Amino acid sequence: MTDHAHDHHDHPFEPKIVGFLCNWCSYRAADLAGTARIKYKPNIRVIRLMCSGRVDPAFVLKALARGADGVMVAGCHPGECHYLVQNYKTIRRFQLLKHTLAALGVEDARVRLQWASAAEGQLLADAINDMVEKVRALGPLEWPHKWREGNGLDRLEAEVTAEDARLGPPHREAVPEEVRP
Amino acid sequence: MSDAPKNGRGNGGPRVGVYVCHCGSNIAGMVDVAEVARWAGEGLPGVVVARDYKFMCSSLGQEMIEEDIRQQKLDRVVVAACSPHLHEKTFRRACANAGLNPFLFQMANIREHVSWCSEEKGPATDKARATLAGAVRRVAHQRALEPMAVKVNPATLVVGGGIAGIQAALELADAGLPVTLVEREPSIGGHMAQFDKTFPTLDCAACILTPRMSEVGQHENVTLLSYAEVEEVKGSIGDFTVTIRRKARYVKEDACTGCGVCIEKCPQSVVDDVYEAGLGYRKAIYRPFPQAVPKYPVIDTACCTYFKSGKCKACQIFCTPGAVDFEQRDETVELHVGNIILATGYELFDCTRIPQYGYGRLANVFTSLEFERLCNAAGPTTGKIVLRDGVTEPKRVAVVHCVGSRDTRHHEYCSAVCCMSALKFGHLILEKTKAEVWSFYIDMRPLHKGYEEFYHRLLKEGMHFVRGRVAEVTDAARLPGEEGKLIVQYEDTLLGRQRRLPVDMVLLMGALEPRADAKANALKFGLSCSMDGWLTERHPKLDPVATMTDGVFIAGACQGPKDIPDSVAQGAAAAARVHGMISRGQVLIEPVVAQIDEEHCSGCRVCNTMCPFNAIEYVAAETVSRINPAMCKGCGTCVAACPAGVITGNHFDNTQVFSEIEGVLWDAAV
Amino acid sequence: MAYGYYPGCSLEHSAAAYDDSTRAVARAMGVDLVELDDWNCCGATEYIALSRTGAYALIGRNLALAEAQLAGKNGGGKAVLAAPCSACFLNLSKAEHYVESHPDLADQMNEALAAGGLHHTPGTVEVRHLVEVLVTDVGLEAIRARVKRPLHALRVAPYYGCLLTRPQIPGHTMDEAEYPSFLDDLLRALGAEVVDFPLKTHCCGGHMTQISADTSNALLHRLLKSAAEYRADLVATVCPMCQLNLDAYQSQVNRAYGTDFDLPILYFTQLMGLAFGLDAAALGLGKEIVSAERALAKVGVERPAPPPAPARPAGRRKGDKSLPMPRRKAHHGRARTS
Amino acid sequence: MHQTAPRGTFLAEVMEQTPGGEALQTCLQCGTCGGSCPSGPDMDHTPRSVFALVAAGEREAVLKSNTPWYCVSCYYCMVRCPQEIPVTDVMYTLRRMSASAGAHENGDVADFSRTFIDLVERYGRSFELELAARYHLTHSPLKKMSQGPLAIGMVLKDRLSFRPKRIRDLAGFKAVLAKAKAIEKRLVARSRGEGH
Repeated sequence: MTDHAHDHHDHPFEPKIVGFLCNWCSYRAADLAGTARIKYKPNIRVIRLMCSGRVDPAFVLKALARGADGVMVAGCHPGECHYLVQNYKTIRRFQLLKHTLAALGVEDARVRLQWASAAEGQLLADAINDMVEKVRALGPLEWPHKWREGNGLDRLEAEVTAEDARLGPPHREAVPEEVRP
Repeated sequence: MSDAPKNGRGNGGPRVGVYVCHCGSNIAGMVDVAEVARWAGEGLPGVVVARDYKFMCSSLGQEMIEEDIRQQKLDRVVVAACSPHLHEKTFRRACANAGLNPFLFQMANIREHVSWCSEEKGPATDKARATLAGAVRRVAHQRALEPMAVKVNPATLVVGGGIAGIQAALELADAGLPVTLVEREPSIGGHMAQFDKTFPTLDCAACILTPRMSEVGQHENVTLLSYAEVEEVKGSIGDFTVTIRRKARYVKEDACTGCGVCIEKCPQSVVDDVYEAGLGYRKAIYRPFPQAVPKYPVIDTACCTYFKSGKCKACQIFCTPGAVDFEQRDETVELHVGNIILATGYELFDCTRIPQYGYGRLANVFTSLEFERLCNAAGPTTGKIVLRDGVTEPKRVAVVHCVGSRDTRHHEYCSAVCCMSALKFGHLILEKTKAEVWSFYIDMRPLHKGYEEFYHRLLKEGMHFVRGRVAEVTDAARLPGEEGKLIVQYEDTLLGRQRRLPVDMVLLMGALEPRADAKANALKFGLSCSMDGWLTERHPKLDPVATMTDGVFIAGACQGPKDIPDSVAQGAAAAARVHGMISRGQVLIEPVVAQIDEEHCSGCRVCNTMCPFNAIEYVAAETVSRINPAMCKGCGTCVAACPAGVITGNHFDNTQVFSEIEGVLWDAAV
Repeated sequence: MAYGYYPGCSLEHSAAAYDDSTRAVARAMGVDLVELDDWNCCGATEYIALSRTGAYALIGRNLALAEAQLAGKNGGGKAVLAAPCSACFLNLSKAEHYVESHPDLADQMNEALAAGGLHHTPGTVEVRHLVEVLVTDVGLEAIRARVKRPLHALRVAPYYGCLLTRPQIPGHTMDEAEYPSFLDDLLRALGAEVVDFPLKTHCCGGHMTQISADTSNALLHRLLKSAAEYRADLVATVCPMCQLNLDAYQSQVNRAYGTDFDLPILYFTQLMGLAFGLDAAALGLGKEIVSAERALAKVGVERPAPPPAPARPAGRRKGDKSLPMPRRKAHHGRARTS
Repeated sequence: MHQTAPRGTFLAEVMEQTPGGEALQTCLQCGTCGGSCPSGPDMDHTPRSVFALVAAGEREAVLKSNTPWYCVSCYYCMVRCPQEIPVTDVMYTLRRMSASAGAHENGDVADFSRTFIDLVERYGRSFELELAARYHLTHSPLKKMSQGPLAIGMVLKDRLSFRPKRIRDLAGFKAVLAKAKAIEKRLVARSRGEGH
């Protein structure tokens, strides 16, 4: 394929960010940003999931391994999750993932958890712009090369999901503090 | 319309049709759609047809897809156009028409997420490519799914007995459908029952409300559970199981004749903070108001002498039918319904939160709700508009708008009804007293039919209007004529001058705000709230009474500030939606749910703890967990959590997401 | 713990009585006040009117000194700087808050401070008003316990002025901007009879006494009139500027309005000292222009404390037509902060 | 909040020179500030109308106005504004602009501020006697008469001292202020869109 987006060397570095957006709040926030003609950096490529709780750490690792320079996980604000409390699980899982990524030397700014209600198109757009610049400053991740040979990725996935399992069974949050009046 | 050359691939593998929409110039203006189509046709795996077209959602566009499915034997379809939230259904239907399972269709959002938010054509076109690539890679792995049909229980639960709930209940009951109406207070009627007149026509609230109330009370299809609250909601659309707690009345409903002797004889009177808005008194055994429905009184154990000291029993002694029963206990009722309508209403802003208006400190500062009681013929003053001393008639009254509304320190939103209530109050004061009335507003907003005319009427009746938000209300006299008065200090913004107005009475038009327990309540019913705490509708314009949870609808002020006409309209609308479900008899539930491969389930029960909908039950006998598809909402959290990786999220399984990731990163250096 | 003490210019001269009584009361309560060494003027409300950076540099110098001199004086906690003057208190605390929330301001401030070999790290100094330290840290219980000569029979108008409770800078523990009550409580703890002074947070005219007599007279007249109507024996202040304006310009107001107000204006610390039984001279009493002698003659006269306000009636009293007052709800915090 | 007012406009200038000033563009013109202001009656424009003038780009009218100078810093407007506009701080900004433009005609307050600042810059602390004397002599001798009895009263009560207190590190102090003034110049120029 002959495509300009391909070769970094004769073009300034344009970060590639994969965004996992939940169907109810953050994806609609992105829709709203569009409808309101709010402009933001084109570097994000959006994947729609039903809930940020669906984001398997393996998705993030996969994206980085396939050449993404950063990943944004976006969901409803805590307490406003369409599935009541699932984004609290996202928070827990995300903290764990951050932990693992840090161990792997992935800079903090490359993976970001962002809350955005369906009404917060501007907020999401700002967050995306902000993240793109931070990642641009960090330069390309070039993980693929790091993982080209060996089954590093699979090892990782196993590790993360195992740890994730070790978390549970977590106490059920009927009404999390954040929601209580 | 350009027809891209076929790349011959797709033999054996999936045969994908790709359709890139111009959406007039909405997409084509920023994305080189022809190029994207051409590129997809040549570059993307399995693509056998790739076209671009002005309006894919038009009937011609849809027919083009159906045509290709038949002619080209397509088994996958991708449309790159607007947000799936707009047209996913449209194109799924098109596929179904041509005999293709709708879940073999995928949409790429290149309008909201690409053309509309981009500034340069080059990068926009690249982004469109990536988005489309993701969809094409993904669609190859999508599997045919059949929606699940669920029978709809024709019974409906309406929560909240205000005017919106009453309307909804009666609409359904009159259609011959069974309704259960649950009300927290001892009587239905809600805020409207506290009002005197209603704007703009000024008909008496009671006159138009009480007939509806008694209709509810007598309707053969309505089961009224007053003085009761919903404890728990299980299940999903078509088949909810609701647990309701009926608080003890200490009065046997079957025995009580509603004669009211018990109330007369009760020696204990206390301030009534609910119905009389703290402005009047009631007995320890009481009925909120004479026309209450149901007519049975309740005993307020917090202030009943018997419950406090074990003495008295006056009510019981004088009750000839022997209906008073001090031994009564709360009981819980379990209910099976197909749909739920929430009409839980609002509460009034606590005006002490704005101390410069002196409410609670200065006796003659009243809230709008207090004033409704004050001029209500059935109220504590039998409708006489008087100061807190209960006798003096005011000579001048100030009406302060936007108390807690349009104030980023409290509620940023406009409460929508206050301007009209203020005008109504103005009219009542001018009609019943010789007082002057001064309204202090930021913007006068009489927005509906006949409202502006009502404003004009008040102008003619001599009500004074000042454009300026009141700065403070004080009793510190400064100028002659201020002694012993309340002084309203403000800027008349149309004069550009600071002024003071001595008055006898101040009315604070408090904001309408969500009930304190709104968020907790929303959780109970699987709904979400906006930042302010109002219940969130499915779509602000096109689906105002439905919610994100199928089978649960909202009506009235629980969704946002609303006046009576709007609340009634929503009550009726919600009823119509429910009626629709019921007459269809069954609903199709999106098969986007999780499934457990029981073969390999270790029964670790991590997933059980993940599900807030209790959709996953642990089958001890087989040491496996099982998902009830009717209760699963398809969030996929359990899928991501399963340590053994044996849970599949239909339509969002790992393979599908992984290949979409690969797709959107097609151009990344790997 | 030790508190940094920033007296401010007024307390050196015109409000020396405030300084004396403050030190005396602190000693009595075992509060360790360490005067900030080589502090400079906070710029009052004037400097900011000429140069923003200048004003921040001026204040920044004090913050830098405090940061350096108070390091470790408060265990692991922030250095605490206590100011008895409301204007100084606001200037210092507001600047600290602004440089903390506006990094560009902080940079400009430090760029200037560097010229004098100084530097201030935003967020290292907590600025608090003296009265707030006494009410919150020392506590009303301890104060009540220390009272030897209760101020029964003294009707005191608690005067907060503006800058103590406004603007509500995040982190200020002052209960409320419009109708606070902590000074009322403090005075009550001294046994005084506190009047519900409606203008308790209204303006004394600030620097207008120097600029437009008409404006300041009007503002002062309001306060004096209202305090007099509430039959206050004296007014308790927490700010040298308020004291100066109400005290020194009272005769001017009387001339302008043909009134004969004779209201002594005392610092709340002087009243504390009196209640503690400290020597009047040591509290700088007698330096007030409007003599407090007659009012203070009342002190020590034993007489039962005023009965508590009647609670909301449970039921209606016979033949009483009046409508119940609203129940005062517990105070909510602000709905949201931006 | 996002500052949208185009650079170079008077509004943008005022917003940029005020911490939190972006809120100014959200003014509802409700008049809460004008109603709350203790010296409102003496102002030629209420704060609200000043904001309208700022938004309308009426630079001269605003800088000539006595409004910013009559602000007594009571902060009532600031805690009451439903849009949380830092009104008092905006007034300070307008004072600076007015002073540097020498626009305000009835300069009492400006002069008072300057006298006060001269003293502070000379000694590091303010010095009431000289302040009063210098301000009233140099400025409006008439007022001095009315202040006379007051001064005497103050002296009798030993509340005016005749010797100024100096701070020790005057040199460093002055260096800081000199630097600050230089920075201020730079910032004002920038907010005016100069040097761009």
